[in-house]
Amino acid sequence: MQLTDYIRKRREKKNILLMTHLVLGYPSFEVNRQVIRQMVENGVDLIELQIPFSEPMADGPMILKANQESIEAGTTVKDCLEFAAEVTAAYDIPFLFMTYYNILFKYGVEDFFKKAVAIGIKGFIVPDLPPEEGAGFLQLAGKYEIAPILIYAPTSTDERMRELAGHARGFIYCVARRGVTGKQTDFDKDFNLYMSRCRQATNLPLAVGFGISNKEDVDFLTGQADIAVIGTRTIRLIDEHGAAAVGPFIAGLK
Amino acid sequence: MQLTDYIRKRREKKNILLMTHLVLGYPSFEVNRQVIRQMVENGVDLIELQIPFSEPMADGPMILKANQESIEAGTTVKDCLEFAAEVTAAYDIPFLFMTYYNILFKYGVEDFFKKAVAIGIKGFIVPDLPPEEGAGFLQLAGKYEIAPILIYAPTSTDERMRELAGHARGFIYCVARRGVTGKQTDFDKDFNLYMSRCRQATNLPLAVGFGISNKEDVDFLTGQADIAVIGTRTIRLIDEHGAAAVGPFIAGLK
Amino acid sequence: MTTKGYYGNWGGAFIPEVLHETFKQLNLAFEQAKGDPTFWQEYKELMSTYSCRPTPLTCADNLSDHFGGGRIYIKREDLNHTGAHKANNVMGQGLLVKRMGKKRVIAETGAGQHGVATATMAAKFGLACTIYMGEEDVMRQRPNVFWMEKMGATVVPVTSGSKTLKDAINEAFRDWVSSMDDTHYVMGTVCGPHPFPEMVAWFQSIIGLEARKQIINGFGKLPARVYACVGGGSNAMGIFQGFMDDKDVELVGVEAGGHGLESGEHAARLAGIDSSAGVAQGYKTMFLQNDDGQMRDTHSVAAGLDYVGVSPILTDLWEKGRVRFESATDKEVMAALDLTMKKEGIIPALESSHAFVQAFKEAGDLATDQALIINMSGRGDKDIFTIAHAFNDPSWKEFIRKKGEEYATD
Amino acid sequence: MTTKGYYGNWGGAFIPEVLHETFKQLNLAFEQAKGDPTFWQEYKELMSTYSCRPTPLTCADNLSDHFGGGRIYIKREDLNHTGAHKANNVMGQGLLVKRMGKKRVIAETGAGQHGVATATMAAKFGLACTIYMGEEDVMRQRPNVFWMEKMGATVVPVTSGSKTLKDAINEAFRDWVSSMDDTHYVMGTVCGPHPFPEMVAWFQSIIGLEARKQIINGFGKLPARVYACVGGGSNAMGIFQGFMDDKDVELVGVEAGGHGLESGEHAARLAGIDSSAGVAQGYKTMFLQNDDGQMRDTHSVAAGLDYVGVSPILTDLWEKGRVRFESATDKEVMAALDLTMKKEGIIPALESSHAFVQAFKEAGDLATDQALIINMSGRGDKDIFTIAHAFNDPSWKEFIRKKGEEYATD
Ligand SMILES: Cc1ncc(COP(=O)(O)O)c(C=O)c1O
Ligand SMILES: Cc1ncc(COP(=O)(O)O)c(C=O)c1O
Repeated sequence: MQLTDYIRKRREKKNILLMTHLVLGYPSFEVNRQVIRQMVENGVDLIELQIPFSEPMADGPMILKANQESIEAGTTVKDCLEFAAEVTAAYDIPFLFMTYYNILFKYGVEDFFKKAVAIGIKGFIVPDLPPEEGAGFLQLAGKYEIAPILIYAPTSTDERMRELAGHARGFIYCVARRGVTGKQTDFDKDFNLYMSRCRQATNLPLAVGFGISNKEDVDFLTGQADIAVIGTRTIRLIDEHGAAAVGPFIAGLK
Repeated sequence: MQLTDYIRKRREKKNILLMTHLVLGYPSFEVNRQVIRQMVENGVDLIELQIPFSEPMADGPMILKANQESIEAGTTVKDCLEFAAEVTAAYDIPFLFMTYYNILFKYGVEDFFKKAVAIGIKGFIVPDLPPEEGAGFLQLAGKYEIAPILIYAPTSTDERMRELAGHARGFIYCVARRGVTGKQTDFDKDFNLYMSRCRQATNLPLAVGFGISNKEDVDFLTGQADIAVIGTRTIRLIDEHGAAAVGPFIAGLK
Repeated sequence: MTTKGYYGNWGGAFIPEVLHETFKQLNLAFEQAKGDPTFWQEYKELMSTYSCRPTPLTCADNLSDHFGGGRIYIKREDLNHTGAHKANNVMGQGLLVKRMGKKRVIAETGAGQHGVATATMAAKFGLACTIYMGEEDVMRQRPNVFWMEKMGATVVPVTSGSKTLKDAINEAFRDWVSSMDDTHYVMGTVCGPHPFPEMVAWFQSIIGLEARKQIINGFGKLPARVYACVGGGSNAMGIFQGFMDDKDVELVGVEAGGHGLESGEHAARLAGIDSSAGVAQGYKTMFLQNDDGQMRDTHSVAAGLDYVGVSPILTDLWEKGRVRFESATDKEVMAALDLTMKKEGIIPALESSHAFVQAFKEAGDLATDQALIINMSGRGDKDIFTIAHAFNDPSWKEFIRKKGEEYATD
Repeated sequence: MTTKGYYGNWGGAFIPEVLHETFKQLNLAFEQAKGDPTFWQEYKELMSTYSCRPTPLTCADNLSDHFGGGRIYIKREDLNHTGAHKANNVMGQGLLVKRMGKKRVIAETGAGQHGVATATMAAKFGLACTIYMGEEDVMRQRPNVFWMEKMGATVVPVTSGSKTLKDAINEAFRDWVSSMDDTHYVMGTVCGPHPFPEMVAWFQSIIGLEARKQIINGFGKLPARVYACVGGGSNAMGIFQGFMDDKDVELVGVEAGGHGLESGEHAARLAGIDSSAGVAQGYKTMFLQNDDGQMRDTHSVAAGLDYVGVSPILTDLWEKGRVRFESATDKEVMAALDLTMKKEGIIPALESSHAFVQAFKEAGDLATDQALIINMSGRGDKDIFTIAHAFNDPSWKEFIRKKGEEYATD
């Protein structure tokens, strides 16, 4: 798959890649634009674009608020798709869509894939769509060559991990801990064990997200994971210090 | 019985007698004193002294209030007995005690009779003591020669009236209508029928109370009853215009 | 001269003459109903289709383990329609009213439960309804007032006397002496002139009849003790009657200890020493009164227990030693309520909580193969204003404050 | 890939991966319970000793005569412990929690009835308990919040989204994805990911099983129609299941019409035209959502009906024509509530009153030898603030104003 290849190639040069996340339309598309520019200029390797949904069940308070305010400000799925087309055209790194299944479902799942292909999106992260419910989705992902990013959790058994690996493409998103986005994670012995279980279950690259917020976290992950995912941290940073703070922050992670 | 004789003799000279009522200690014994003087001076024939009780179940709002305020002001049964002794000594008309049974019961029923005899009280009106509950009371009334005044109501059957007549002495207190003290009574055809039923049931003089408030009422009763009872009306009068208003009011009833 | 309506030295019918015929008719209707087996059948049928009888007997495992003595069973009168045992009496009297052909009912109410039950019965039976309620109780039990009115009843706040239950009874009598031709007075407890104590006790006996069967089914034998709170005494008489002939079952009535028996601010007639024999409100019993026979002010956090008199039947059973009387203070009541909510998920009315207090004090004395029954006369929903206030709940206060402001600008 | 948990096109289990094992365990426990006849026995025993099952079926003679058509029967879920059908589900899940050995429960609540029921169950079963409740519902249902807290539960007001039921569900899931090891999420209605719809429907089927027997006993034959309000759909599914195979019994679900279907301010998913198929809160059903798939704000005077989704089982039955859907406006609801209180002395919850509205509209169409059943899912006590406000009751307002002032000076 092209996404996996990209990650592997990039990893030849870097010990760990960075994936960042933002909620489209929050606080505005203009700020999104500035933030993405700074991310790319400071060496981010992949960017997750979250299309806001009114019921972001798996997200914590920070991203929940971003979802809601974006929708309240009038962000539509169409706006998100247009913006995504703009940034994929402007920057040469992979962009992924993260959203909840209802957004695809209401759009029409196949139409959504077609559109994503047209825009140049490389993968989808849909946290409320387990493979049991995603047969059609996975099939279309294959057909349209968009990586369906599946999720491992610390609660996943080895067997479950292997099963998920059979459906996943691109990379595996390893949730660092129980819970929702936006809380601190303890990177301890249990975590190391979890990561080695992940490794054993799949050959795909591993991204680790949930609670990664500083250079120490990233350093800790280096060697265990292929991608460190920075989510809530940048949203908070922008809320507090504006878009301009993102560049230096990203630069400081390496 | 002495009370009956008194009434009969007095009736030889008057077409109808007047009985008035007051609540002892309301608004004060001093006012009671002034009121009684004016009543007697203006020709009242009998006076009912109500010993206040906290639960005057058969009384309407006006007398209820008088009972409560008297008790709140500190009136005791002992005070009432002393005051009664004073007025029976001062005036040569019959005084009766009206009160609820608990006052006698707590005092000791026989002791209460003895005390009443010593004071010179001529009769008792106890509205919550039907003869079924008053065997001991009636026996003591005989023994101490104090008239137990029993009550007829418009709801009493002829048979019940005859039964009550068998226990009553002094006179019968005919309640003019259903209800409690203090409301207007319609003196109509039904009332005439009621009075003739009362007459047929007993040879005792008949007093009529509840709702008699002016000369017309008294005139209406003349010929049908032996005694007109003025209750709530004088209490209201005193509340509104003071004790001095009682004399002219009584004078105006004849 | 008859001793009908007496229980030992207590009871009677001290009624104004104007009600003589009314009581004659009522006695007749009641005697006929008692003699007519279809009446009780009709009553049971009504209570099982309109209310939820038989009410369950719940084994309170957590409380039992907590106190580590006898098994605690709770008779669930709270699950009756309208939320208290008062429904039993009221529905029974409703059937009598139907038989007598009257068109209107009146009632006194303290906690408001009897008022709600009467308003409910009146709605169901198509009767006009007026409820007398002490002004203080109107304040304490506002939700109940609201529901009575919504069910079509007129609620008259009584401002005389101590503005509580006894004054409401007086006012109801004052209404009745003018309205008796078409009106029945639905006395709410086993007090007042005969036949009310006997009648109300008869309707409430359904509680004890059920409870006796249930404890034998559920526990295998009779309980060692049965606890009930005592206001007028109707829920107590209701459950006690099921065990009256079981001499080994100790019956315990719990009165309102208010701020403590020594404080004078309580409503303990039989558990305390402040009462004496008297005659008021139509019957003879032990009253909280002064030496002149004037009734005293009483106090209880529970409006339904805040009463000067007590059932003549209970006074007799107390005198004969068949029922033991205890009292529970307001403070003990709040603690027992709290514990019961947390341990069992059950919210007893403030009245009922008095019975819980005494049972909790004594549960540890029983052996683990013994049982006790608490009669839970009603549920605590009606007491939310009092309970939230007593627990000093800040978010409740804040909520009320905001609502109040909203209504201030109306 | 399995179609387990689907009802026609609806249902499923759209859950975050972190809950995969939790659901596996839950499915297993549920399947075992279903297959074990002693489980249902234990459940029935619990409901008949702790709650008041079987709840009565009341014949509403006055209402029947008023509308002059079919006989109106009312299934009295209001007489359950805690005052609503929610107890059935919660106690059942409580038994499952015991089997799974978990130590804590969480729940969402709208009207607060499910929260109260869950807090109650947690107290009884000795479990820790957290309840998520939309901030708007906290305001609307303050008495329920108070009781939950008194029973030892933590109530968390949810301030995200529309601050109502759907947001409380989201928050409960957010709790669960971190706490699943020792925590069970007690879903309150027949929605959410499989196995919840099936599980809740199973526990609630006790309503319909009883009602079918009762109507045959009491009326001699099956009813022509059965009415139930539909929030998530649990009380409706509960009673409908008793008559599912009786093809001549028409089943009618009544949704919240709010300010009217044309106003956009309602919660009619199946009775209106504003909904479309979607996937949210873990399952696929008809949602009130916009073209992008964003959930819309809903409105109902009844907190328990104010929900964007609806049971996938009901959506299937609607699609197949087995259940007819109607809606009742806030205004119609207040009128039906008023009439029911005055005619029968019964106070339905605002939710339940929706079912009464539709039954009243149609009772006259039935012949006098036909019957209909209204499922009275709960009692209206909890709604006193809303109802008193809606009826603009002056003495209630005055009372609240005074209480508010008292607390203002604190
Ligand atoms: C719930 C409850 N329990 C007890 C009582 C006390 O009355 P009784 O002693 O007649 O049962 C009341 C009276 O209102 C009540 O509402
Ligand atoms: C009394 C009552 N009825 C109905 C409902 C609606 O829920 P469901 O449709 O699941 O019965 C609720 C929900 O809180 C409720 O409390």
